[in-house]
Amino acid sequence: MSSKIMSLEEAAGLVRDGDRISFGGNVLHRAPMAMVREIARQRRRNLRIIKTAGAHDIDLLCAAGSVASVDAGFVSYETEFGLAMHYRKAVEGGQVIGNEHACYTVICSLRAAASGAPFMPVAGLKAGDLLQVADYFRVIQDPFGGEPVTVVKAIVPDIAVVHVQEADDLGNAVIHGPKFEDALISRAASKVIVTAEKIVPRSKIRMRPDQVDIPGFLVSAVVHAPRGAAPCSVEKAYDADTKAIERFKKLKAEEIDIYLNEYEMKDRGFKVGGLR
Amino acid sequence: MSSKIMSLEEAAGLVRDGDRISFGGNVLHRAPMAMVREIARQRRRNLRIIKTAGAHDIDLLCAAGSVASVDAGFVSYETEFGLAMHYRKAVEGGQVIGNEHACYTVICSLRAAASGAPFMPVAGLKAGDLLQVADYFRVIQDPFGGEPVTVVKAIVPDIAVVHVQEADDLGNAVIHGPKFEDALISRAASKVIVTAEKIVPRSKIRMRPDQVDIPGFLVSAVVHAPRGAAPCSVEKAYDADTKAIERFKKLKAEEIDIYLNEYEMKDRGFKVGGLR
Amino acid sequence: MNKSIGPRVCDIMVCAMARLLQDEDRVFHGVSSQMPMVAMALARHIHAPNLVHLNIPGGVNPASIKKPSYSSAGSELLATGEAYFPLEYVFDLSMRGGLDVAFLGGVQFDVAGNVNASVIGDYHKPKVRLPGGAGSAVLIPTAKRAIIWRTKHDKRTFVEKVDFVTTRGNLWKIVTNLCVFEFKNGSLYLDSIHPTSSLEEVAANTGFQLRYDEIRYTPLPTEREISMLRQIDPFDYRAKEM
Amino acid sequence: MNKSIGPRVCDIMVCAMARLLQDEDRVFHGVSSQMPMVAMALARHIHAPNLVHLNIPGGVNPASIKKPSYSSAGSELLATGEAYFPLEYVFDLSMRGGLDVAFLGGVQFDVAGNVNASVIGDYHKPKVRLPGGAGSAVLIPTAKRAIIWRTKHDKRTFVEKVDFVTTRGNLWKIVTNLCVFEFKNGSLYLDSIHPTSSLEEVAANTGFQLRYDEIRYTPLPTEREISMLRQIDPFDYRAKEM
Repeated sequence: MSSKIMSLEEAAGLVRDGDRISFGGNVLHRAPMAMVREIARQRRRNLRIIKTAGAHDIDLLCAAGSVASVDAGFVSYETEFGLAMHYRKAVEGGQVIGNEHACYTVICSLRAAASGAPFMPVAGLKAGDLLQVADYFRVIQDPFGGEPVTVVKAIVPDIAVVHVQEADDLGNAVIHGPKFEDALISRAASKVIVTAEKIVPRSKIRMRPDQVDIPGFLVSAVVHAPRGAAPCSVEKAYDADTKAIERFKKLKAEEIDIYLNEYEMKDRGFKVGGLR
Repeated sequence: MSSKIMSLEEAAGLVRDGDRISFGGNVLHRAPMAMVREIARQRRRNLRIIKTAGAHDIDLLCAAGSVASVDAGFVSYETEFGLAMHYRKAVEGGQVIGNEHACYTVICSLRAAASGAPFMPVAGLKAGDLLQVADYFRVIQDPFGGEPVTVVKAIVPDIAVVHVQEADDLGNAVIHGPKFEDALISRAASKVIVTAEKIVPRSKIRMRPDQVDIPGFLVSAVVHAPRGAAPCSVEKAYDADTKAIERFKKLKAEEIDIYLNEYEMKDRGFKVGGLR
Repeated sequence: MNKSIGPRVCDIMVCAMARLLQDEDRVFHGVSSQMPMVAMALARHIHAPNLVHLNIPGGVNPASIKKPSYSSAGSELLATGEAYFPLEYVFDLSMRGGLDVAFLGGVQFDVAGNVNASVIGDYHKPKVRLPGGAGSAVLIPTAKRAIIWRTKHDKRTFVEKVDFVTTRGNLWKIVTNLCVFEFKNGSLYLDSIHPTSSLEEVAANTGFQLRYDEIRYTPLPTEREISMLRQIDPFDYRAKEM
Repeated sequence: MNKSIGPRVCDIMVCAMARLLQDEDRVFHGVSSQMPMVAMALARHIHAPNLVHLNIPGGVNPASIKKPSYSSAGSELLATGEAYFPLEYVFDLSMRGGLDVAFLGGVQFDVAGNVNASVIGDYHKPKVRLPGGAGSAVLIPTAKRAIIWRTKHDKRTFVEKVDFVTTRGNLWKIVTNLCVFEFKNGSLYLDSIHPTSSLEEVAANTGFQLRYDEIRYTPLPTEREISMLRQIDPFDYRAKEM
């Protein structure tokens, strides 16, 4: 079986302008930031982002002007870092459509996609203005005679990007610690890019196949990306880099390139086959 | 926090006549046979069984006259043991209703239950007589304008019984090897009984919380049941006892008590607090 | 308690939240939720040993909440937990009626119990885009008791009518830096005033007419609670939002 | 191949099934499915190294299928696999159009491509209750190519009209102990006759008029295939159903 290892730049090339794209991780944890930065450096446009709860990933891509819409339950840094101001301004300025979801309705949209269904029931979404303003929700009759139920439309991401601790060259990926919705988005999306702290031998993965969270056959590209979630955290590898986040948060949108350039060497490392 | 350890007899007492009951495992693997036998010994009646693919568990309870209906995708032993003749005769004789499902529609029914939804879309169920004869399927319109889609009605088991390799006294349960639909049924059911090859200290479970397949807070009773799946197999513990299965298969319904009695001492062991 | 310092509002809030929790309750808190996280740990240590603590990383009943300083979704919650029960299953649990209490945020609340976490102004052309309701839109209708906490009690937050109804439902209590509201009979009622505040202050900072049956004060933290808080939250994350 | 023994039908069947599989196909087999299991392993070893082998215990691409003698759902499939992809996700995969081939059973098949695995006689009062369709009702409509195998080719199995339509859909081939059928243009066509059988035998054991474009014979297993079969299936599980 042939290796799916690619450079970060090549893998980012799988992302097309206008793609629906879903990122793994949750808020400041295990977001695939190296790939997010590379997508911004490659000036991808009109991306439609899907994530239950995002922060730096969505904020950065909004700052870079790469985003058309965001479907999310929550977009904000955690308490001490405050709001995702680039996202906020982009929505308020009309450049980005902020589709309000509950985190769970994002999950249900992805479950629908993963199971090939056009929609998914959301038992708890019973009231509120969302049912009026959002065209991805509908209230339908229960054909078995119960109460009407809200359903949410499937969202099939064109591409999912997930950052993990370990993967082999086939894409079999192991997540340590909280897995969030990463496995779900890998099943919902048409293509999957795995970025990994460490590329491990296939034989190591075969020692504990039951520990694999994303099977390689779903994966299109594997990128060796040490510190690939920084400045977000990765369980057992590194904690969030609060100084880098604070520095980013002070940047204006027009200064984002400075930030992207700072990370460029670290993110891209040496080419495949070379040292890192 | 208080222990949920019970004897097999006590735990079987949680099962009521007429209950919807779902068993873990798949065909000849990790079926909770000690509990199944105890339910039969306690002469439970009119059980409505839900399982993707069952064999000895369903066959035995049909032989014992404990079953009103079976919702399953497949009920049969594997190739060399042939069909589940007690089940078959019970359905043919009209004592048991055999509700034909695809294994996946059982899964979808349970997913609906687990997520509090009245039904679940089943994208692949598009044709055939099942749509006419089975009142748990309906074809409905896609409110988002796509093709009509089949939905299956939720099934909420009153009780789920799952046999695992390890559990602590709180019910935190670890399955080694294939997990089948065990975790799903634990979330779909109103009550969960865990039977375990081994009761391990809470501290052992706390060393790898991410390995827990069923969290204790969902569990009502924990039973120490060494060889609790025999004559079915348990990964890393024992293989299927093909002789015992063959012997069972030769029994007539009226001889089932012999079989149940043979296992009684082994199944019940000594009481809680005593030796096993 | 050291009287020279006096009770801190964050301690009053956390203790008030903890006391709302009962033994065996299944309780969830989300992201940016240090105060509920500490309140749940406090309840488990004081009066609710069988409380089930659920959270985003999926750690059931974490033994420690000391590490994730900037986060209430850090991996310590799983690493020190007794089992893994990921977020999507927590939501499912609530959908099927199995979640007792959900702690949720929000930015605007009105007298009729509506919650806004989405936008100020028009939904499609918002004046202010808020972070979003996270779990609120599905948890407030389904958790048996939804508790909201808010450290900034002002007239922009407590309004006659919210700009946008993100959700409504089983709202039970709102714990603020000034008081506790209870939602009953279709309205927010003033339940208790923190001893650090006053009826006048609450009224002056609330954008709707206060309703109350009687004037009550939120009990102060006990010495046992304060000493337990110091133990389970030694780095004072409960004060982060203040 | 040892000519004195002659080709065995089970080997012809397994090799015919293996040759239907292409490199990179995602292929699923269920329970009581030793022949497809061996066919998939054979294909991976001979011409389809990137085939993705999926199964009920959830082991992706098991390195060995030697152990589970009585089962094609044994834990060895996971223990020697490269990843875990449980049954419910295999079904989901097919629902969303991501499964290339599904091997399925069935008891009755008709000329119009209908499959019955449910009942003989009336559904609500069956004369014979069959084991059930397992995955068929959702996989035959959704897998890109559904292959059925059946070791008992007789007139009760291949009928003009099935008693009950468990499912229909993307049925592609039916491999029996006598021949291979292809489903095309809405009908079952005789695709190839095993060299161990004959047109007369197939006709005599089929309950509908045979249709065929030309008389073809199923290729015999090659020496390489037979020697590979001995290696991957040393205990001859592929003969269990015969």
